[in-house]
Amino acid sequence: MCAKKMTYRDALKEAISEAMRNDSRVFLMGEDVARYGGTYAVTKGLAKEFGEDRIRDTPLSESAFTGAGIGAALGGMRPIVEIMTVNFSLLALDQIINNAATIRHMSGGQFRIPLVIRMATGSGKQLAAQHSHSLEVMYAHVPGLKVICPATVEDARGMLQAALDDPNPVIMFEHVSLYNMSDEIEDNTKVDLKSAKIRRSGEDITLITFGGSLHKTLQAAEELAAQNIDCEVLDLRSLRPLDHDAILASIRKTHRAVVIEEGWRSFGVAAEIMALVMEKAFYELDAPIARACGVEVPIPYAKHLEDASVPQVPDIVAKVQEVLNSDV
Amino acid sequence: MCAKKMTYRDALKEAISEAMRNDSRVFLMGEDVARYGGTYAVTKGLAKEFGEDRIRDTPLSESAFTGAGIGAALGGMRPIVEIMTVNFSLLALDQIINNAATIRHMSGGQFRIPLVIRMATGSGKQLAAQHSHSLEVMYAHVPGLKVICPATVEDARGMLQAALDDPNPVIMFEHVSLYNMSDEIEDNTKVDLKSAKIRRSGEDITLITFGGSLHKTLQAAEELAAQNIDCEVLDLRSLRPLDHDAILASIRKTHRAVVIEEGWRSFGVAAEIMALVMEKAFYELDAPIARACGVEVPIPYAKHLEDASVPQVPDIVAKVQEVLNSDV
Amino acid sequence: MSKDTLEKFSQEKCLKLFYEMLRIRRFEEKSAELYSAGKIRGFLHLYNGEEAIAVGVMEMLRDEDSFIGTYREHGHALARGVSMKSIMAEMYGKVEGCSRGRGGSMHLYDKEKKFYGGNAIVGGHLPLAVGLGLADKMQNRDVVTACFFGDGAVAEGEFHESLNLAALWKLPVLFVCENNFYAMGTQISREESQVDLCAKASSYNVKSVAVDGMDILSVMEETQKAIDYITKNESPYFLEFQTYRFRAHSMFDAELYRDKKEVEEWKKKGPIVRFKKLLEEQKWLDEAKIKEMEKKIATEIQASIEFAENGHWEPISHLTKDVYCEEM
Amino acid sequence: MSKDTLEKFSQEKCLKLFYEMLRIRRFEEKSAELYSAGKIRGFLHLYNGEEAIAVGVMEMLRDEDSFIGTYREHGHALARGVSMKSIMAEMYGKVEGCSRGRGGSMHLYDKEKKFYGGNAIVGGHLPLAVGLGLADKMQNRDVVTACFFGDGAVAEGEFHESLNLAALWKLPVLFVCENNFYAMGTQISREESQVDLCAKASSYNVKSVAVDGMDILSVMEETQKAIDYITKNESPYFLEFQTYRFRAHSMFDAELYRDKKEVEEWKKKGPIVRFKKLLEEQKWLDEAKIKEMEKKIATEIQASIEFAENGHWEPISHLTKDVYCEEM
Ligand SMILES: Cc1ncc(C[n+]2csc(CCOP(=O)(O)OP(=O)(O)O)c2C)c(N)n1
Ligand SMILES: Cc1ncc(C[n+]2csc(CCOP(=O)(O)OP(=O)(O)O)c2C)c(N)n1
Ligand SMILES: [Mg+2]
Ligand SMILES: [Mg+2]
Repeated sequence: MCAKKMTYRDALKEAISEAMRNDSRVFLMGEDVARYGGTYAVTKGLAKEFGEDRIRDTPLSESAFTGAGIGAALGGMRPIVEIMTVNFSLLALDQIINNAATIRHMSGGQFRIPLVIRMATGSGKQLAAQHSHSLEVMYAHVPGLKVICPATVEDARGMLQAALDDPNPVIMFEHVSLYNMSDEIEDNTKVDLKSAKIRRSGEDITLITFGGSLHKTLQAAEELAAQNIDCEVLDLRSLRPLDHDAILASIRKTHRAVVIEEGWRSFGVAAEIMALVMEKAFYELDAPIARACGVEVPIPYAKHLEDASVPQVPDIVAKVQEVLNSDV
Repeated sequence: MCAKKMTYRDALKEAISEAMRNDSRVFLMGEDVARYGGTYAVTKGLAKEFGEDRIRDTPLSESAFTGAGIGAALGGMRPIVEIMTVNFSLLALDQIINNAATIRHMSGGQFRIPLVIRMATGSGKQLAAQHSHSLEVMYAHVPGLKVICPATVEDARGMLQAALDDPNPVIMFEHVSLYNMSDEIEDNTKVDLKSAKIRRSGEDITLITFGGSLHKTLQAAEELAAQNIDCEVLDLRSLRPLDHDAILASIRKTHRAVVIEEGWRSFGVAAEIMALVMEKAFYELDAPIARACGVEVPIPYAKHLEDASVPQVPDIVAKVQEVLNSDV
Repeated sequence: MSKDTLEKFSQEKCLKLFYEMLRIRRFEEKSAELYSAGKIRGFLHLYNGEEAIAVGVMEMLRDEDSFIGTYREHGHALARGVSMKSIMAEMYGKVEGCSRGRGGSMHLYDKEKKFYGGNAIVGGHLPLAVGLGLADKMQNRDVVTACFFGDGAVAEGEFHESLNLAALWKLPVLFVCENNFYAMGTQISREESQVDLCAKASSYNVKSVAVDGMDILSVMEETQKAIDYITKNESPYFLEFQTYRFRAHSMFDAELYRDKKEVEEWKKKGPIVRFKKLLEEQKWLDEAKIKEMEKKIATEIQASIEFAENGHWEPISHLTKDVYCEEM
Repeated sequence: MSKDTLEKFSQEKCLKLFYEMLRIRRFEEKSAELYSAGKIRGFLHLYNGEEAIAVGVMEMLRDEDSFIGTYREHGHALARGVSMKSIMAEMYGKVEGCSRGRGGSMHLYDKEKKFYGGNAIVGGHLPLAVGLGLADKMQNRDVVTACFFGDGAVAEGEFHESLNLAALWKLPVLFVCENNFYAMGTQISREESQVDLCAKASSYNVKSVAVDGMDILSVMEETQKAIDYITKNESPYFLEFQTYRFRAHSMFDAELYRDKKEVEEWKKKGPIVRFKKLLEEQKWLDEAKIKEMEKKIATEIQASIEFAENGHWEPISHLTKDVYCEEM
């Protein structure tokens, strides 16, 4: 095995190009993926290798090209659809929920829809309320879909590979803050689409998060370590299916938790984690689980307001301290 | 004060026609609301009184006519938009989330959007996976919207009246099983858009629900009463804002709860209630809160499978017994 | 409908076409009865009056061609050769149904017959047809995908996006608009600012032609031309078949929006009476032959009912089977 | 651009028009500088090359007329008379901005000026324009709503739905397509199967005309005709202004998709150089006058920068203000 350093962006690109080389049924389409090189440059250069048939620029018509991805999957292809950001994916939500997620079951299992839909998510670039939201939870709610949020370079490649090997529609969220992140990764690492992963082992409290918030959470854990608070950091990686076992195992170990996410607080991802733990490990808790989530506001442009809209390292630190102080 | 008996459908109609008589800015638009008489006959006859300008049939274009409702509200009207069912509302979700919910905040408070969007929701009519879902939670997640689910005849009229008096976009869900329900209601009852209501007072456990599930829950409470289990039934009525005080007050009284809803279990409404209680009243609980929710499946056509997809009276009864037996 | 055209086809072929139309008509009539008897539930949309389209188009499609349609799709399924038994069982909600009882009347599917479903989101299947066409094109298969939809669907954004995509990418998709002049209770002139639907299709540079959809011979001729054109030019094609639905939109429709006289006028132009007259003039058909056909059809329908009656309910334990596809 | 047309306008008016275009150009150039200096953040879409459209259309609109546009809207705001200071402050994210710093470059709003915003979901504001027109029509106001959008938006379903609605309901909406031949990196011929956008608009029975958008005199003439037509016929109108964006799509765009030569060719046809030449030939304009203008503009821009620099950050405690509207 040999390791190499690459960015999150390049890890995605590697997974895509590898799959395209190995399987002629794989192709990618979306707005400005070919000639422009991809809004976040993930597909830059790929049209040159694979041609504009397989790296296919689409018109601005999210509903139709996402639906065409579903149709192409029904027709035996293995499409990757790139939607620029989750905000625009609302235009395609009818296709994703009413078609991609239902056709297999509704037809009595006759069809399969091996489709990967990739989209950017999250805030941090001062793009304001129509470009900055984190709507992962809406997708996580829907049976028939798989929903993944790779947060590391290794997972960007590995989870996209696994998604391309999966016979179901997989929605993949790429937090905009991650594309430039780089890391050394091994060749031939395999990731599945259902296992959460402990990113830092600890004894005092579990910090549960995913996607763009992982790195802030790890940083908070570092700061807390300096205060002799030993955090375990659990990266969910997949929201659907949700890795119940991993969550419960960590709770049984630390007996306390904070959930961190960028999405709006009410009816968000954190609520499900808290509900799950209440159902399955209530008596293991030494304190109520707390959540550090997005403020319930359309994310504003101004930097200080944008920053205040989503949990930052000090917010996470403060929440952890609060939970530890609330111990009975 | 004088009481009269009417159906949920007629209660809605009364609220609409009253508002239209009192305020020339109120109008209603949607598919087949005028000549056809409304898919669920709510607007039947109204075009005759108010004309087809104010009871306005629209083409099949959910996104544009919902957006036109937002625009008309910006332009000083007080539109009611009827979307046949929540399933089709996905086509309009971009307008609702990216425009209706954001414009006021994003413009620094310059504009108001006094708009009511009504839609049918829920299962029970064997309409299968593209017509039966309960997606209320997706709307409840979004700041900038108000989300209401009247479950009684009185609330159908009163909450619609209150919604029409509200300067914000209000999404109103009408469960398909309720339209034919009839009840005696007083004149001039006032309802707000933020208070939950105790539908049955009890000591042993709180059953928290809303919309179409209220009546099943009340029935379960009756059955449980026969077993000497005294249930309090709390009807949330509004999902956004969520009446934290009412929920917590009831928990402080009974110390146990089950949440009942038709929507899919994971990342659903129940999870938020459980998270809230964990945060605010953890030490009040004598047992973990349980949830009886929709099974995670696109709802099938066959009656027995459809029935099995959403919580029924026996499921609620069983959940309550389970919670009571799990007491420490 | 002229004798000249008739002579292009053999007597045998013509009798078969007549038989197929009659078979659909009788099947629909029986379905209505069974609905009233409570055997079929949910939404039921009948095809009476429009039979020439399904029969004519299916006659010209080749086995390798795919098709996809709406909730008003019994006729298409029957004409394609989906077994009547499996359709009836589906409407009964039995596991022997062509969608295992999960879809019901609106969601017939048959992978073997390349039938990608009855879809119940108006316009929602057009992107799927584009995707099926894309898959065929990318895999160099000589296949046409026929996509059936109503006049109402033309107003939806997905029509616009799909026609543009199909034309832009030169995909082998046959768009078949069944223009019965009403979308539920909305007459086409109250739905479309431009009622010439071919003018609409032309604005995407899609070749289009309006055809008398009550004349099965024209339906076949024009379909053949369309398939030839698609195959030769690798381009989509738009067929507008003008027709009329003789019955209410669904079993819930009181038909307040149209005149009984209008319906009666159209019935005189019905596809079955007109073809019958022509065949009788040609001395290819007589009462005895019709009687024989009626008998055969009645027997088949009866057998399908027995099959459905004797069918089984899917065990509730299988409810969540096929939400996901387990193996690749 | 001819002398004949020129003579319909006074020298004073023409110099004002020239001044306005120059003012926008200089403002955009400065914005680019400020972006590089990190003063402006997020997405910044410049209007260089397209100035004749905003200036020409705004010149013809009356004070009571409304307008709405895209993220590329600085020019429209300036031409309408939104204060440059408040625009600059907005891009700085200051509370003195026209959207209190919450919108940034993409979301300028000004209720006083009847400016319903910069919208950043491509096509998403067309339904709003329809609704504004509907409100005006229903309230018998003699108002036109101008809706600006790009060629890319034409591919979105909301274009289709909105044009149909506006035409069907005969609404006073002026659809202004700023066809700069590119949607980000996608050339119009790779976005639209029919590149004649007027043919598209006509397919809704909307009167439409294509205009040289680099010729401010034509822009004004055709806009006046359009407004007259809308007012007289109570019908929408579609203006396609052919233009070109001289700069990259946004500050992130490496312009891989077009030739530098193409850009240079278009620059020669720019609205400012051409009008300058004409005015000089007419002896209405000379270098001295231009110098004077430049000075005045520079002073205004400088003042706007100072205003923005001296502006304030909205207190974080106000973050959630105006998510909802409190009073009616
Ligand atoms: C997106 C969506 N909106 C509304 C409906 C409700 N609906 C079902 S059929 C129908 C009319 C469709 O008319 P048309 O396309 O002409 O088909 P037809 O029924 O006449 O065959 C409507 C409004 C729906 N199923 N989907
Ligand atoms: C629904 C949606 N999809 C994609 C985008 C990303 N995007 C922003 S501008 C743009 C190009 C729009 O081109 P056009 O409409 O021609 O306007 P122009 O930028 O040329 O003025 C794209 C793809 C978006 N903002 N909204
Ligand atoms: Mg129709
Ligand atoms: Mg453009």
